[in-house]
Amino acid sequence: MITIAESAFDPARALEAFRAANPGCGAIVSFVGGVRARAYDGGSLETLRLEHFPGVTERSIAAIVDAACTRWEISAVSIVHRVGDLAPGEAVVFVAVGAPHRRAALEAADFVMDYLKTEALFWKKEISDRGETWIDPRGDDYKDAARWND
Amino acid sequence: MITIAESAFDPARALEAFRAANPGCGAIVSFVGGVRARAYDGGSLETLRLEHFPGVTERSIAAIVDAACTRWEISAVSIVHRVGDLAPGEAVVFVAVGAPHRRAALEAADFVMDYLKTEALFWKKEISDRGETWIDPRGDDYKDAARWND
Amino acid sequence: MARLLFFGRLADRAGGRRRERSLGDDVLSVADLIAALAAEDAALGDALRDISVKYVVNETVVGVDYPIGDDDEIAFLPPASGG
Amino acid sequence: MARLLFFGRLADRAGGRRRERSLGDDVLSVADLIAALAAEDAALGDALRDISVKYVVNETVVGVDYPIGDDDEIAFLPPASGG
Repeated sequence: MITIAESAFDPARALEAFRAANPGCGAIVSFVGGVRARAYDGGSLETLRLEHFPGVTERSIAAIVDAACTRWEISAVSIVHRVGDLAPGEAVVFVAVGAPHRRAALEAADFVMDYLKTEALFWKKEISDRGETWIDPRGDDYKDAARWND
Repeated sequence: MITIAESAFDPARALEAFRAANPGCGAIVSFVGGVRARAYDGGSLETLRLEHFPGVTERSIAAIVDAACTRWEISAVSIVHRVGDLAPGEAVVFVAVGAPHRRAALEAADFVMDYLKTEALFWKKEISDRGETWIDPRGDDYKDAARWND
Repeated sequence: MARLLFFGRLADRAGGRRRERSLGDDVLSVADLIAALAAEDAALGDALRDISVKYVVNETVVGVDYPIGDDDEIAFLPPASGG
Repeated sequence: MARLLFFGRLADRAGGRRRERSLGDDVLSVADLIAALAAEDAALGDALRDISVKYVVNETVVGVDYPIGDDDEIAFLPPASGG
């Protein structure tokens, strides 16, 4: 399930819902990405502003999920991604992957997170006490995603 | 934090507590291991019975956490492990690792899970409709743990 | 009227996230549209021609020579960064 | 009286998870204790001598020659399997 959340969401509740919907999973790996207090410009972050392309963004995520489901024996994937104005400490993204065995769940979650960073259609701007900066994927993000091309 | 849970615990609440205790984490990776419905003997699982060695088991887990903290730049680790009689679907183990960056959190969680399987002092017996079986780590579990010896 | 969408830093550059524009007889492709926009705002033109920008017409990623008309939605996407 | 603890499958083999036992003058090490237990129950002796079994005296992992006495807690641990 893919959810674009326009306002703050609770990752713990997302995990609870995922477990309830997938009672048979032997292993669930989840990831929560949060807004950091420090901006890339070195200042103190006030707001992380995330925008997306409604419809197209959801499909870009669905393509990542489909790729993970083809590659690993996993039972379910759930992704919640925030948009709008976020404060430090708020959750940006929640990813849960359920599988019969932990290695598949773990690798698939890793893969999904790597591709969300580089392929999912979100754009983010940091607004700090020093100014505004659009955030591009870091070189490391591209390197992480490239690990899966073998 | 290391918790041995004598009765059923809620992984979502454990994640909630972890986030509340570690508000600065950019990345949190969590793992939930659940009791499967199918026993290794091919039968239908009725009870998974887990025992531990009070005091010594906690220290065996602490040693794993210490090793992870030495190896990766991580901010916090929380582990909840059930003992007693578990029914299918119940959570056996919860691991959460918080870090400034996702790769460290992910690798450390992977490491902790691998070592919990082979080094943490728990013993488990499956009671299915076909009988009782003590469960040893699988060959794959040892192989997974050995990946970290480089 | 064609609908133009600008995302991320391109919206800042274009001075807005959306625009309507009559393409006229000279604008037959994405490349033509960029040329027309560049004639009015050279910096925006350069930004839209950047190798990292994706063109999406009616929710499908296309090449720069893709044909467009006044019924189309043309979106300009800078590098995305989720998660 | 020494306290003997058996975990996992070894508890089933020993017919209980804990036992008290006066070690006497002949039992000076873990190896001696296993020999004494084996004299009463050969199958249990074999199980305790298995290469995969760990010996823990007063909560510290020790070798089979470790000295023990009547004040000690001696635990026998088969391969563990958490998670």
